[in-house]
This record gives sequence, C-alpha cells and structure tokens, in this order.
Amino acid sequence: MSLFTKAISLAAAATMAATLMSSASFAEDGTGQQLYPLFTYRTGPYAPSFIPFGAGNIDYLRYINEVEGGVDGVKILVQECETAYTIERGIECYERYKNGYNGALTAAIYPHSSGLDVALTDKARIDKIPIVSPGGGQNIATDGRVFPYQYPLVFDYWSEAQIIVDYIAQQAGGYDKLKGLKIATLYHDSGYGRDTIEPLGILSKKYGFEDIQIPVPHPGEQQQTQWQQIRRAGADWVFLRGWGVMTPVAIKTAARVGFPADRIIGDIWSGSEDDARPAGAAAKGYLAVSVFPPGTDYGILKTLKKDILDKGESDLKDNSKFGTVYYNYGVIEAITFVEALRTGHKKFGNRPLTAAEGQWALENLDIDQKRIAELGAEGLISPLKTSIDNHKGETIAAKIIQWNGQSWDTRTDWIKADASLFADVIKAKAAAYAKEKGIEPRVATN
Amino acid sequence: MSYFLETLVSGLFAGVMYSLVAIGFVLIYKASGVFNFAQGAMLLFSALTVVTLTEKGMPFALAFIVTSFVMVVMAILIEWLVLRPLRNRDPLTLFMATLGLSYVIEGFAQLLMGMDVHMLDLGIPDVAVQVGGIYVSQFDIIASLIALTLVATLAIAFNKTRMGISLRAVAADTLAAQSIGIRLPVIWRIVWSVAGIVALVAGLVWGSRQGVQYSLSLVTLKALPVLIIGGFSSIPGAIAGGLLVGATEALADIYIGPLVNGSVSTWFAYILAVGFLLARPAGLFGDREIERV
Amino acid sequence: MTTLQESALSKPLRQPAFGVGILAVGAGLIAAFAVPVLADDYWLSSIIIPTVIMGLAGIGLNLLMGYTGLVSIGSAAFMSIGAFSTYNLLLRAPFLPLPIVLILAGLIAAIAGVIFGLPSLRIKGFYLGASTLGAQFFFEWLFTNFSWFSNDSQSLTISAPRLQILDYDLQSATGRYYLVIATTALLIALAFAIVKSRVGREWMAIRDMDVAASVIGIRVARRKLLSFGISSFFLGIAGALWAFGYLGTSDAHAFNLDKSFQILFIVIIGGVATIFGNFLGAAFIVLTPILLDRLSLIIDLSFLGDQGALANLQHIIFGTIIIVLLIKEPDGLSSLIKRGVEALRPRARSSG
Amino acid sequence: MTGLLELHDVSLSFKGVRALNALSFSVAKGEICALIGPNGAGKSSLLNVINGVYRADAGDIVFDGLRFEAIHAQKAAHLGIGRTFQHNALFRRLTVRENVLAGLSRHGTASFFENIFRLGRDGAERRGFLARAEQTISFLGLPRHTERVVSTLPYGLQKRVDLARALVSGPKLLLLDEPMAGMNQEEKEEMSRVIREANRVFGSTVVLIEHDVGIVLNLASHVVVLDYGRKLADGTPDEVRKNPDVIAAYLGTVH
Repeated sequence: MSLFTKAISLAAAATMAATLMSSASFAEDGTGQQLYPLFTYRTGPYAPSFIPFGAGNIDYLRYINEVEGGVDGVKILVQECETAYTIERGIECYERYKNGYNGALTAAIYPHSSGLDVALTDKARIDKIPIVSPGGGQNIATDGRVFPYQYPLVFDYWSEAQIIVDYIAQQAGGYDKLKGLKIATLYHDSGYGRDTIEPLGILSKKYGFEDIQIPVPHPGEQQQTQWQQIRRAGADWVFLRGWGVMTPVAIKTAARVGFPADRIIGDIWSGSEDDARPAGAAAKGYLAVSVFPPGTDYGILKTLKKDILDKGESDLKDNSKFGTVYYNYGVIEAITFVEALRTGHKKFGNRPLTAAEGQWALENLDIDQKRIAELGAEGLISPLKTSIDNHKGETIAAKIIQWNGQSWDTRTDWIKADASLFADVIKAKAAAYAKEKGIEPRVATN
Repeated sequence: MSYFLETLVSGLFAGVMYSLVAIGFVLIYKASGVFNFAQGAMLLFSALTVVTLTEKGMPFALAFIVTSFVMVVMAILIEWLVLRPLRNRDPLTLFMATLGLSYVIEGFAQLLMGMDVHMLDLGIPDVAVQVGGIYVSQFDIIASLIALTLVATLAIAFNKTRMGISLRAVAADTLAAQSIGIRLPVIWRIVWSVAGIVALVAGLVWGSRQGVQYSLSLVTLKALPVLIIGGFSSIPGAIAGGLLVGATEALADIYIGPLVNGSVSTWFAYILAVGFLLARPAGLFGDREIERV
Repeated sequence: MTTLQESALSKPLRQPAFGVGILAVGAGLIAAFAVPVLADDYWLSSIIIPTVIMGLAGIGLNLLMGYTGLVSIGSAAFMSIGAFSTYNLLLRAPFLPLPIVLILAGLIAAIAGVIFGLPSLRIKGFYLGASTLGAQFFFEWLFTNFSWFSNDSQSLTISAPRLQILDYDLQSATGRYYLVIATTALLIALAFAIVKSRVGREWMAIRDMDVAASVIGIRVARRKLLSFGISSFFLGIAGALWAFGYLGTSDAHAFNLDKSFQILFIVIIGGVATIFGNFLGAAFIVLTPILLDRLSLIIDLSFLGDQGALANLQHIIFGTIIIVLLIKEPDGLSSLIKRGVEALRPRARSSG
Repeated sequence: MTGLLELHDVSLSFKGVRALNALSFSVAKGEICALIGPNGAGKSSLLNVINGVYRADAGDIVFDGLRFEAIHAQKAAHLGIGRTFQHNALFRRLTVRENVLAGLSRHGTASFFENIFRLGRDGAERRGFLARAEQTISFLGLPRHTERVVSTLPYGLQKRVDLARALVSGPKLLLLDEPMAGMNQEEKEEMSRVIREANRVFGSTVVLIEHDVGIVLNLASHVVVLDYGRKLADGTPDEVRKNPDVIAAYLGTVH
C-alpha cells in the first residue's frame, strides 16, 4: 500500500470514527420512552451465562412493550452496550447512557458486574444515578443512608451463609445438631469468594460447627489438593463458592476423591445448568442455593412462552435455555426494573422517570405477595420491600435446588435469612466507609 | 506422610496435564521461533469442533479425524496469512501477532459454534482407585498414558522420519537448513499442523475435566512457567518442567498457603521459574547460547 | 547554555525543527487545557482520560522495552503497586499533598521494578519477558490476599479518600482530566529529558548491543536496573491515575494480564522507542472496541446473526486489525504519521 | 622496557575444545602489536579474555601493573582497555555522534539526576563529551556522517566508527579485532595510517588482529603468531618473518 492510499484510508477511518462517536443522530428518536441500557458481555469467559440472562431481560421487556403496551403506557427503549465484562468498557457504557439516549430518559443503570458496581460507586454519587445490582451488589450498600445510589437488591453472601447453615441444620435435625459438624467452604480466591469467611466465623461460634476455609486460585482448573484437604479434614458438608470453570471442576474432583455430590451446596453463582452439566454424571445429586429458581412452571414464564417465544420473538437462539437459572434471573431483574417504574409512576405520573425519580422509586419498592401473584411470579420471587435504611430488601430468602443429571429440581421452599443477625455489623461497616470517605449519612425519614 | 505422598502424586498428575499443553508451544517455538500465545485458542477451537460435531451425531472417531483436518487447514492459513508476511521480524512482534491471532480464533470458534458450555465425555471413568495406599484417579492415569503416547509418537517422528530430521535441522540452524534445500514454509505448515493436533488432544483431555468452554483458552497461563523451567525448545524439558511445576505447586498450596492466608499457586510456579532461570538461564534442557563478538 | 551549545553543534537543519517543536508543545498545552471546554463528560471520562493514562503507561513500558531493549509482560503489576501505594498513602498519611503522594507511589513502584528487574542481569529476551509474568501474578495475589492493602474493605477494592490539590476538588470529570493531563505533561517532559541525556544514550547502546556497551565501559547492570526503576515509576503513576483519575475505585484485577498485554500492544502499535507514539497506540486500544461496538449498533448487521455473533465478530476484527498493523506498519503508527509529514514537506517547500 | 600488558599461561576452552593453550607474551607500552594466525587460532578469544568478555580457565594477566585472573568487561574499560569488534557491534540505531559519545561513558562523572535535569556537573560533562567526540570524528574523517544512523553507513565507514568509539575515550590499550577485514588495498592502507596516527597522537598501545600479513608486517612493531591456541612465534616483524616454524606453518602457505 502506498503512503498516499494509507493516508487516505487513515483519514477515512478517522472521519468514520468521528461520525460514529457522535452518532446519536442515526438512531430513532427516543423522546417519551424510558431507557434501559442493557450492559452485555456476549464475549469472553462469562458469555455463556449472559446469553440466557440477557434474553430473559429482553424477552420480559419486549412482552411489556408489545403485549402490555409499555409500563403504564411508557415504552421501554433497550439499548445494548458491550462491556466484555471489563470495568473500563463498562465505564464507557455508563458514560454513554447515564444522561439518557436521544430523548429517552435513564432512571437506573444495571451494571451486571459486581466489579463495575463498585467502580461506579463514586461516579454515581456525583452523577446521582441509581446503580442496581440484583444478587450481585455490595453488601455494605444495604445501608442506603450512606449509599443513596447503590441498590444491592435481593441477595447477599452473608445471608447466603445463613441460609446454607439453616439448610444443613434442617437436614441434621435442628440447630443443636450442628455442634461438632464440619462445614468446609471452598471459595474462589477473590473478594467475592472471601466475603463469606466473616459471617461463617460468626455462625460457627454461634452454633458450634467447625468452620474450614479452603481457597481455590482463579480460574480453578486444578483442585485435587484442595479436595484432598477436604477429605482429610473429614468435612461433612462443602459450601462451594465457585465462579466460572471452578464449579464443574470442583464437582468432578469431589467425585474422584469420593466426596458425595449431595453434600456439596453451591453458591448462587455455582448453581446454573452450565455449572452442573459439564461435570457429567458426577454432578447428580449436587445441591445449590437458588435466588432465581429455574423452571418454566411459573405464570409469567408461561405467558412469555405464549406471547414471545412461540411467536419467534425471543432473544434466545436456543430455546432449550428457556426457564434456565440465568434466563429466569434475567426475567426477575427486568421485573425489578418495571416494578420500580410503576412505583415511580404512582408518585410522579405515567411518564419516563429521571434518575432522581428512579432513585426514589427504587427506595420505595414494595413487591408483596399480592403483587407477586398479579405478576404471575409466585415461587419465582420472594417479597421485596426497600427503604432508605435498607436498599437490599427486608427479607432475604433463597431455595435449595438439586441437579438430577439433566435439570434442577427444587428441594425446599424459600428459606429466609435472619436479617437481624448481621445488620449491626453491616451498619458499622457502612459507617466506617462513610467516615473514610467523608460522607454525611442521610437521615431516614420513611 | 501418606498425605504428603498423595499430594505429591496428584501434583505430578496435574503436571502431566500442564505438560500436555506445553508440548504444543515447544513444537512451534522450536521450528519457527514463535512463542505462540494462540495455542490456548487453538485448544478451545479444536475441542469445541469435536464436541459440536459429536453433538450433531457424528461418531467420536470421525469427529476427531475431521477436526484434525480442520486444524491442518488452520495451520496452512496461519502460515500463509500471518507467519509468511512476518518472516524475519523480531520474536516480540511475532508474539504480539499470535495474541491478535488468539482473538481471531476465539472469535471464530464462538461465532461458528456458539458460546455454550459443553459436556465432553471421553468414556474414561473418573473414579479413584487405591494404589499402594494412595488414592489415584483412573482418569489421571489414562491422561498420563495419552501424554506419554503423544510424546513417544513425536519423538519417533522427529528422530526417524525425513520430515522430523528436517525440522531438527531448522531448529538447530535455520539458515544452514535453508541452504541445504529445506523449505521453511513447508516445515512451518507441518509443525503448526502437528501443534494443532496436539492442541486437539490437550483440549479434549482438559475439556473432559472442566467442560468445553471459553476458559479452556486460559490453560495457556499454566503452561508458561512449565516452559520457562523446561526451556522453550525442549520436549523432555516440557515434561520435566510440568512435573516439577505440578508437584511443587501442590505442595506449596498445602504447606505454604496456610501461612500466607490463601493459595499461592497462581504465582508460585512463576517465582520458581524465575529462580530456575537465574540458575540456568536457558531452562532445564534448553540450549545455552554462547555469545559471539 | 548547554542547550545552545548542543544545537549549535548539531546540523543546522535541526534548529527550525527545534523551534517548530517548541511551537508544537505550546500549541499542544493550550489545546490540552482547552479540551474540557469542547468535550463533554462522556468524551472526557470514557475516551480522553483513559487514552492519556494508557499512553503514559505505554511510555513507561517503552522506556524499558523500546529504549533499553528489555521485554516485560508484567507492566500492569507496577501500575497496581502505584495505585495501592497511592491509596494507602492518602489514607494513612493524610497530611501529604496529592502530588507528593503520586511521586512517592511512583518511587515505591520503582523499587519493586528494580527488584523484579534483577533477573534481567542474567536473562535476556523472551525468557525475561516470561519471568516478568511472575511480578504480574505475584502482585495480583498480594493485593487480593492481604486485605490490609485495601483497608479491609469487603470487596477488596480501593477508592481514593480524597482527590484534591490545595483545596481544589478534582472529583469531577474536568478536575480529573486536569490532574491526568498535568501529570502526564510533566512526565512526558521527564521522559524526553531522560531519553536525550547520557542515560538515554546508554540505554539505547545496551539495547542495540549489550556486549559492546559493556566493553566500552557502560555500567550495564546499573543502567538496566535504572531502566526498570524508571519504567516502573512511570507505570506506578499511570496506575494511580488509572485507579483514581479514571476508574474511581479499583481492585487488583483491574491490573490483570490483559492490561499488561494492552500496554504491550500500545508500545508495538504506537511505535517502539517513541514517546508520542504511545498515545497513538493508546487511542487505538481504547477506541477500536468502542467504535466496533457503536458500529454494530448503527449499521444493520442483523443478516450476520444475533448480537452474540456480532460481539464475536468485533473480536475477530480487532484481532485482524492488530495482525494487519503488525504486518504493514512494522515501526508503528507513529512512523506512518512521521512519513506522512515528511512526504508533505518537500511539496510545501516547493510551493512556498 | 616494562610490559603494559603481560599474559601468563592463559588457557581457555569451549565445550572441551581448547581455544587458548597456556599462552604467555608481553606487550610493551606504546607499541603496535599484531596477532596473526589462521582462523580458529584463538585470536579473537584472546582479545575477549584480555578485556573480560570471556573468563580464562587458567593463567593470569597483568595490565598496567594490575594483576588479575579474570576481569569484568566494564572494569577493563574503566582501566583503559578499548576495543573494536570483528563483526559489527555498533549501536546500529544510533547516529555516528551518539555512538562515539557512548564511547565516552566511562568518563561520565555527573549523577543520574544531574544528567536528566541538566544540573551541576552535567553541563561541563556534556560540553566536554561533545568536544571530544567531534575531535575524534574529525580525526577519523567522519564529519560528513556525524548525523547518520550507523546502520545506513557502508561497511568501511562502520569500521571507522567502531574505531572512533573505542578511541574517543583515550584508552591506554586498544584492542582491534580485524579492523581491515573486507577492505580493499587502498582502504587498508588508509586504515593503517589511521591506526598509526592513533598510536602516535593518542598514545594508545595497540594490539590488533589482521589476516593480511603484508599490511601487518609494515604496520606492527611486534608480532605474535598463534596456531591452535599456542604461541608459534613472538618478536619483531623481521624475526617473525625469518622464523622457520612460521614459514612452515603459515607464511609459506600464504605467500
């Protein structure tokens, strides 16, 4: 290529780039619509979980737009932005959509990554944009007085630890039977994985079981030594706090050291079909905590099947993913968004909400049993009520599911965590954070 | 003591798995002086191809052969589109090119075959058997046999066939080899093909343990310290390095890990490797170059 | 005085070039400070700031790799040291002003760089590169395993307690931009000063022929370690800026192997042994994925398949561009521009 | 006459092959000493041992009154041993001036901070270096090429730059490894003149390797003949010319 053609092509590329970067004019007008920036990660190691998850989101919102005519008449504009599960691309997506898009307003942003959730904390505080992370937010952000813009809805790992211990107690025949039991936690060696060390320490003191903590380095493709440690320690139960490829390898390795699968309880991120299936026969009987119960037998899923899937309008390429853990997670997440909008509409009127209004709505969510029934989501979600004091939801609950070799069976009803047990510790951590950052906590008025 | 032994043995078996990946690197480094970061992507691509074909109903043996063929085609394309235009460039540029190549291969793998996590069952039972008071996995034993067979085959191919001798000539002295009429592009195509098939074998063994999915491409990182210790250009080195890394890593995790509150195996192998380099700058079996001025 | 002496001795052609250089620097500075007026938050926060910081990191690696000829694949580790040092200094020594903290953080990274540079005295080339991966994994592990470094925060993340100079708050996008651009401008000047000094000359001598360098009396070991130190100093400050001037909060994984690879790409694509070339490389690395993402939103590519297919296609295109650039532009983007300017020059002269 | 350089029973081998075998000789201050011998006689290895690129297996060396068994290349340079190379070992991406300036590194006195911030001793160092570099460049007839990047220069000029780089620091002992290789007769004559000049003007004692015996016998005042790592003859050109061993083994076959 001659220098001249190179210069020409370089100039052309630069022009194209400039046009692209200021490309809002190409897109349809979004005025009067509510923006839902969909942060995607369709490539990279976590893409398999995103695909059904994204589809659950999109399908539900499509149903709302096309069948219900929008949320109280307000259409939702879904705009995708690929983060590749990296923080920096996530920040670009946040900056791209924080002020809306072509007239469509942004009420809240779902970053779809715990790391990004943390990274956006300061920015969101300055920009006053609510950041919502159902199931994957920061536990200290439960304290909405210190974190006005963070919403770690639905679940946290401390509650998960409680639920696990509760389930084990049920199996053992009561909390008093926990004394002397050995519960090993095999955790992904990261901030996420270590998060349960502290609550399990507290619980072990309280109930007298022996708490064994064993780390697995990322990505966790070799766990022979860890499982030998577990077997040597004589663990009765294993709490598997895995991530990605670590889970199937753990299940397989457990089988080869002879540890029974039905004594392993996976974390919510170790409890999808893609976590159990690759382990093959070894996974039969494997248990997992589920906040996003799989299955197609819920009212709303039947509706989605009829109105979206069967009409060929689903975002799923592979319909067998319908009703999987991650698909249902997507649906549940979309429900939290739509319900927040409804809450806001009641106060501000049926129009697209601003971020400030979105923040109020998310803080005043109340999806009670009655509303859950109306949504056709009985068994799919547990009641969710937020306040300034509690950005997570007042009651945290999960089910235990079991892999039958092909799919998940639900083993228990909702097991509720005792929120009072750790509330003070979390509050104290939030207060320490506020002090470090020089934040004046808001006063709870409601 | 038996616990120590058991840890050691399982570490050694893990080491065999690392070696299996490392061999592919060594082949390519030997013949073309390229540190091929795309080896991981090739692993993913080949395993994904086999799984996709078998899931479509093709018998495993046929799928294996078809995939081998695909890997040969890939090798020819890589030689033609990437290596040839970059001939005589410095090793770092070639390394960067293979990084770019890994994006391309991963992209194609997932574009063509989707991003699902697949189960791969090779029909090898993965249960523990007791050997001399130690639990050993049957799968590990068979995986080691596969690795052994692979190494033996490669050794025979290198030492007995004409092609193998040409390859060794190229590795020893590229210019001299060219001057006696060995055609480099041909050698490259062959070596990349063989490396592709090695990747296929490694991909299947690894894939059957952790499922065939994107993370397969990350096993590269485990092979790196193995290569540093063994030397980039020595197959026996790759085996010895693998065993050493596997064993010390497992022992370090058990005996050092608790002291420093966490597992150490992400970096331990690298620090070990650096220590080795300081003592033997060209690895266990690598050739030391004498600087001429 | 000394500058006069030098330019008098050099070829007369250089003098106007030198004047043009000063003009360019002046214009650049004015432009740099005018940017926030023209660019909105989006451009500042998600394009310009990361490009400038990654360019700075590229300079750090280029000093080591391009000028001294030592390969490192662990650059991100030294960025993380800078970031974590800055955080802990701000937290535990609140009386220190931000500029001092940044310099100290750079120095801490420099010390680590010297220690991890020790193998370079015995190992060369790619073996050295692979061994720098030790630093990469060690520090990622260190900062995740010892929560002291992140002040026992639950998610092991660090976020700057305060970002201010003389009571001027730098939290806003504009404030962060000024912090980044001022730091970078100073470090660019420093980089030029080093490269043009005896130290830079001796580095390049070592790069081109280390045995000869040793034979003519250059203290090769000392210079190599110095190069590791200075490179890490730049990287450390770039890391601090990345964590607090760009991301806001960060953890050890923000400085993973991918980041190290990105910095390598920046150096190779921008141009080895250049200073400004790094910013071209950084712009490429930061902008290309965003452009491809935007492209797929605007042009209707649905005939190619679903969104997932498109995302993978972006992956393929990105990889292809890298390979093509390596093939077609062996000396990096900066040489393309340099040749372009030179091609225009005679024409300008004949017409004028 | 005291020897500036004395070798006592120096031996060196590579992977079992003897490159130098208990070699002893002495080079007087101010002389031009030529090492001759067939390929593989160990001439380059000998230079490499003297200035510390290789480490001798046995024997010791006395340079300027300092006795050592092995020396680091850098230390050798700082003692005043300069060196050119058989194969091109220039800093190929640097200009002629930068190459020559690099040759002055051992005289650097300014600290790193003074150098980069142009403080204190840096100014004097910079001026002094430039002046010396320009002087050496003129001496070798290279002023027209000062700004050229050395890899773009023709081979003969590169050889001169190599010599300039070694000469600029004013070495007490200058080791030249085949400075005239690949040159035509005219260029060789010119190079001989330059070496003689350097010996006279800079006062450097010269030890050089050269294959062209005719040139050598005219240029050198002292000739050492090597054969398979052994010393075959040692003396003035006339003595060497008459030595029957040399005639049999070497000179006879060439001439």
